[in-house]
Amino acid sequence: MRHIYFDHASTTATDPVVANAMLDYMTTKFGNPSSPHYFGRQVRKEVVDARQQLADLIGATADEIFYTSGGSESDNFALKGIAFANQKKGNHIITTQIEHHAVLHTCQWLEKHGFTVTYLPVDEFGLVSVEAVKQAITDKTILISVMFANNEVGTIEPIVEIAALAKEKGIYFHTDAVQAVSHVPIDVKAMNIDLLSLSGHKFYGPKGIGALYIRRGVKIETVQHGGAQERKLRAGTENVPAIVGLGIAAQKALSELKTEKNRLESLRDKLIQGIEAKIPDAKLNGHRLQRLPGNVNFSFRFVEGESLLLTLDMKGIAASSGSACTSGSLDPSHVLLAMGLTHEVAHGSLRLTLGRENTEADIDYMLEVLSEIVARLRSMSPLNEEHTTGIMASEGKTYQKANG
Amino acid sequence: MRHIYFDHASTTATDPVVANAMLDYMTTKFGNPSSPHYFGRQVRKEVVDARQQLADLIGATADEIFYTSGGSESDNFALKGIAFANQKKGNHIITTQIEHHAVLHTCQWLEKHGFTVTYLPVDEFGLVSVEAVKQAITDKTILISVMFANNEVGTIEPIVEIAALAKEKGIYFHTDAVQAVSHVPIDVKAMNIDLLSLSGHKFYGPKGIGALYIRRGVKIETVQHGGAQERKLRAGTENVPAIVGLGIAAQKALSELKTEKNRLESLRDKLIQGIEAKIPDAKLNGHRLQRLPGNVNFSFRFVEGESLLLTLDMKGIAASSGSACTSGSLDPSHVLLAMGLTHEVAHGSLRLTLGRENTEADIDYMLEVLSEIVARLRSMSPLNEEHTTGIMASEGKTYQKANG
Amino acid sequence: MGASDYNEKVLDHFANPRNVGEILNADGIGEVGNPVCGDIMKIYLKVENNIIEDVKFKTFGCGAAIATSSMVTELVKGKTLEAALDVTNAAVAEALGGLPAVKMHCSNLAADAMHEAIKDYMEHHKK
Amino acid sequence: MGASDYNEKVLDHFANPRNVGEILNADGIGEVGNPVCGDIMKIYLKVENNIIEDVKFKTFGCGAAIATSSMVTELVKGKTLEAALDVTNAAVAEALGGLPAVKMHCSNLAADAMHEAIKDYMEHHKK
Ligand SMILES: Cc1ncc(COP(=O)(O)O)c(C=O)c1O
Ligand SMILES: Cc1ncc(COP(=O)(O)O)c(C=O)c1O
Repeated sequence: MRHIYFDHASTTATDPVVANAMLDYMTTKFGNPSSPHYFGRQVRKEVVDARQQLADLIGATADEIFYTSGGSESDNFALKGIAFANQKKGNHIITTQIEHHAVLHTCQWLEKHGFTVTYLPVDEFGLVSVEAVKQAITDKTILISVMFANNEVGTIEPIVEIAALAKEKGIYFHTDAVQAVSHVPIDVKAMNIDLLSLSGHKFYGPKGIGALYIRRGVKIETVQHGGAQERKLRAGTENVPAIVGLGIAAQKALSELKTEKNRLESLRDKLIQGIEAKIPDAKLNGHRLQRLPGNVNFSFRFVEGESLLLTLDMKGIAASSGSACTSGSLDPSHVLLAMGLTHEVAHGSLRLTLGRENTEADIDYMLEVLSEIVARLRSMSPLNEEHTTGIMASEGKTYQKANG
Repeated sequence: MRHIYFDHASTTATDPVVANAMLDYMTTKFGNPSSPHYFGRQVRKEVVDARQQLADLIGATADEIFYTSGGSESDNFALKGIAFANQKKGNHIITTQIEHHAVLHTCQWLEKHGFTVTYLPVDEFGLVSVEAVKQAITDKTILISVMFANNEVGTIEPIVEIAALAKEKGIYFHTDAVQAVSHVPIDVKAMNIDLLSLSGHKFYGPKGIGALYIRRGVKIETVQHGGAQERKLRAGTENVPAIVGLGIAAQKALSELKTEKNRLESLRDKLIQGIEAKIPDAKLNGHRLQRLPGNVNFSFRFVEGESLLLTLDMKGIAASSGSACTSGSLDPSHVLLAMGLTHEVAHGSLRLTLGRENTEADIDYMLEVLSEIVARLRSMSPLNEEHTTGIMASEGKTYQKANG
Repeated sequence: MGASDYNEKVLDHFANPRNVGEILNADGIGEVGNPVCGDIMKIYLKVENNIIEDVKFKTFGCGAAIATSSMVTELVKGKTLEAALDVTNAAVAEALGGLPAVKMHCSNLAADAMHEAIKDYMEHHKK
Repeated sequence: MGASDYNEKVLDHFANPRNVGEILNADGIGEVGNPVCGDIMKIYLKVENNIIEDVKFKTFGCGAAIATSSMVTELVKGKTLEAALDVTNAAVAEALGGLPAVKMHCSNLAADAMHEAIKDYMEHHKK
């Protein structure tokens, strides 16, 4: 069966060039870069070079990059590290209702440990209001954390404005850019970002590695205690193969950023327009323009998300409903609810996230398959009596026979 | 140049079988196991199987294994997770002065957050006294954390006795077994261990992955907040390639444990006896019998560790002085100081940790090289006036000429 | 926790659901819904001489919701009302060869909907 | 932060240290030690007509400690005492083409030891 992967926001395949480079650092150049001997020396320079490659992708300097095990750790590190290091200054944190759970659950934990957190609402497009951020600031506010782009609906937040505001008020600004890095241009210096989280496996790099950018001069404490690695801010033997891999992935992402952004945006818009043209009662979730290049998110009235995914899967199409990271839970997406969708409609959301290997042909196939599936599921839905009647007219004979 | 690696306690090469298996899960079977589609399904079973393989190595069940990013995270998770989850019961933790920094620095942080910690001393062999543990217990004690085996001097602690004591008193028992797992037999059930830390790259598995064993029923809270992965106890997209690799490494380690233990013990003893026979004033650090199979640690009077390492490195031999994890700091090893060594002698320690690819020939070469190097460095040492006089007698002519 | 944890039989009932649709002028209609899981099931009965002559369903919900709905209609068709009332949610899950644990409490409600439909019939056809 | 961060020149002075040894009946002896870094350096001088005729060293310490000891002896041999007093720790490090940052403050004390030796000579040969 032909398999089409439309779930790049969940994870991506490691680039073969990245993977092959890693292989070498696993089996041959396997040393610990902290070791004062040949095997340590063999990898020391690579770690330095990779740090620079990653720094280049976001406009940072190499010594502002701190490796972590992924986006979740970066978020935990940023929030807890800033909170505990600046407790004397204040105990108030501002974030939004649509953050990833790595931010939200960390904030909830901090609330149990002496901090107060404001969770700002968003509008129907998933946008945070800069004015609302301004209103929420108190003299106890030490950190504002707003994601660069949302992982479910792809909305790109007004980071530049919020960061400028934070700078003006002398408050640290953190952004979870796990979904944005490599897909949209980011320059932490120009954008006044103090801390930025990223994750390797979201842009064809290795799994199990991420980074936190920490602007020079930011007061933060370590969150993973132990050895003196990462200039004493993050303990644990360096994951050299992954560090090397992340560097290569960053370099490739930077070199392709512009063309890939354009390509994905046009595929994305073709898919959005195609769905809107072919499927009635399809609601685009997220912002139509301030949107990640590869993100498409729709709710189809009267259709439940999992049955949609399941049927797509049977046709070889991999998609997601809500966040892959929140599966294991059965609650509908907190992001869609925050945007004002009802439980029912939130359950019926479909997220398609495009990436490097997707083509026009994939989009055409998807459009063909999707409209059939939605029609079929709607015909089975009790929420859809009117529509059903319409459809049943054509299927009337079957029903008569069964009844007769 | 011939390169001999005697630094296996710092890190090991990833087994090529492990690395090759990982490659496949990076580029082809790259899915997120939480995803409800083909790509997620492709890896779901592997994650389950790998968990079982790892569980088998330590006598646990698969659902008691929680993946982390390595030994440091496992230690942080165990200590903070238990501390915060059991705060109502008590706030006292017992550990030792010779723990890895991942334990010690975590304890120091907990001391700033409402906990009190007793750091037990050790004897000259690095052994913790079971009686001292008993004396330290109060009605506020919620956790005892004693490492299975020390990473610097290789001393194996009386875990079974301490764990039995903890069980009797209804106190959780954690052991940092990063250096012990795969090298000595471990059965968490029979040994009454409640929590155990391990790290993949210490036994030919991948870097950037480890695990915390948490006995079923133990009350612990999550430390890395976010998604619902690892049964909601450790957030972050699963590092599938590393999980698969760790499983294979565990399986191989288990199958080889007995023979490799015997082989390394006899190489170790040959090296220890050789050094003692050939080099005067060489002091074995650690316990002669209760000792990790691959660990050799000596102090050579009047010789400084780094210059010893540097000269060995020039001869192609990779060794370590103190813990590789603490390099970056210039302090002499806290472990050796806790064992009663003076600063000077602690600075002169040499750690040789043997592993899979070491042979008898390596030991022979090492013995030959080491005695020459120690003699040369001693001849340069101002701490060594007497010895120098002895040596200088034979070098007298040079000095006369230089002076004449 | 999605598609991938379903067995073959569940997937078959999901992909080719039996007895899907409505019965016009049904003798009994039952509906159960669980907004948290996002499942709503509606069962239509045609009853003659205490026997379920025909049964249809409409379901908004996940794979398990649709498959259990389909299975329950197969299990009760042709049965007496009393026998149908003996068919439990657990029996439906078992007939499907089991469901993923996470689905057991929340999407496995098709028997309940069928019971509601029988109750509805009984209320309107009290003897 | 060990061996591997040293440049070629440092490694050469470490592996082939110049002027290692003692001077019997030295005119001046200087010793500095830093127990935290584990470095102890001892410098021996032979002075004639205000000129350093010979200089030797003995050092217990890391690679940087040995290399700087070796370099300082090369730098001052044949110099006047005044010129030797102008040789700083920084100048020694520079003559070696630089040292790893972590070594700069703590193992780079050879010039200090040499200055101590000159002071020792001066005290015993006050004019
Ligand atoms: C916005 C956002 N933040 C954080 C994360 C967590 O990243 P990771 O799974 O690599 O820990 C993700 C991805 O799951 C994400 O999309
Ligand atoms: C005893 C001990 N605990 C913890 C660690 C930390 O492990 P990792 O570096 O994999 O985080 C190490 C190794 O450095 C160790 O030897």
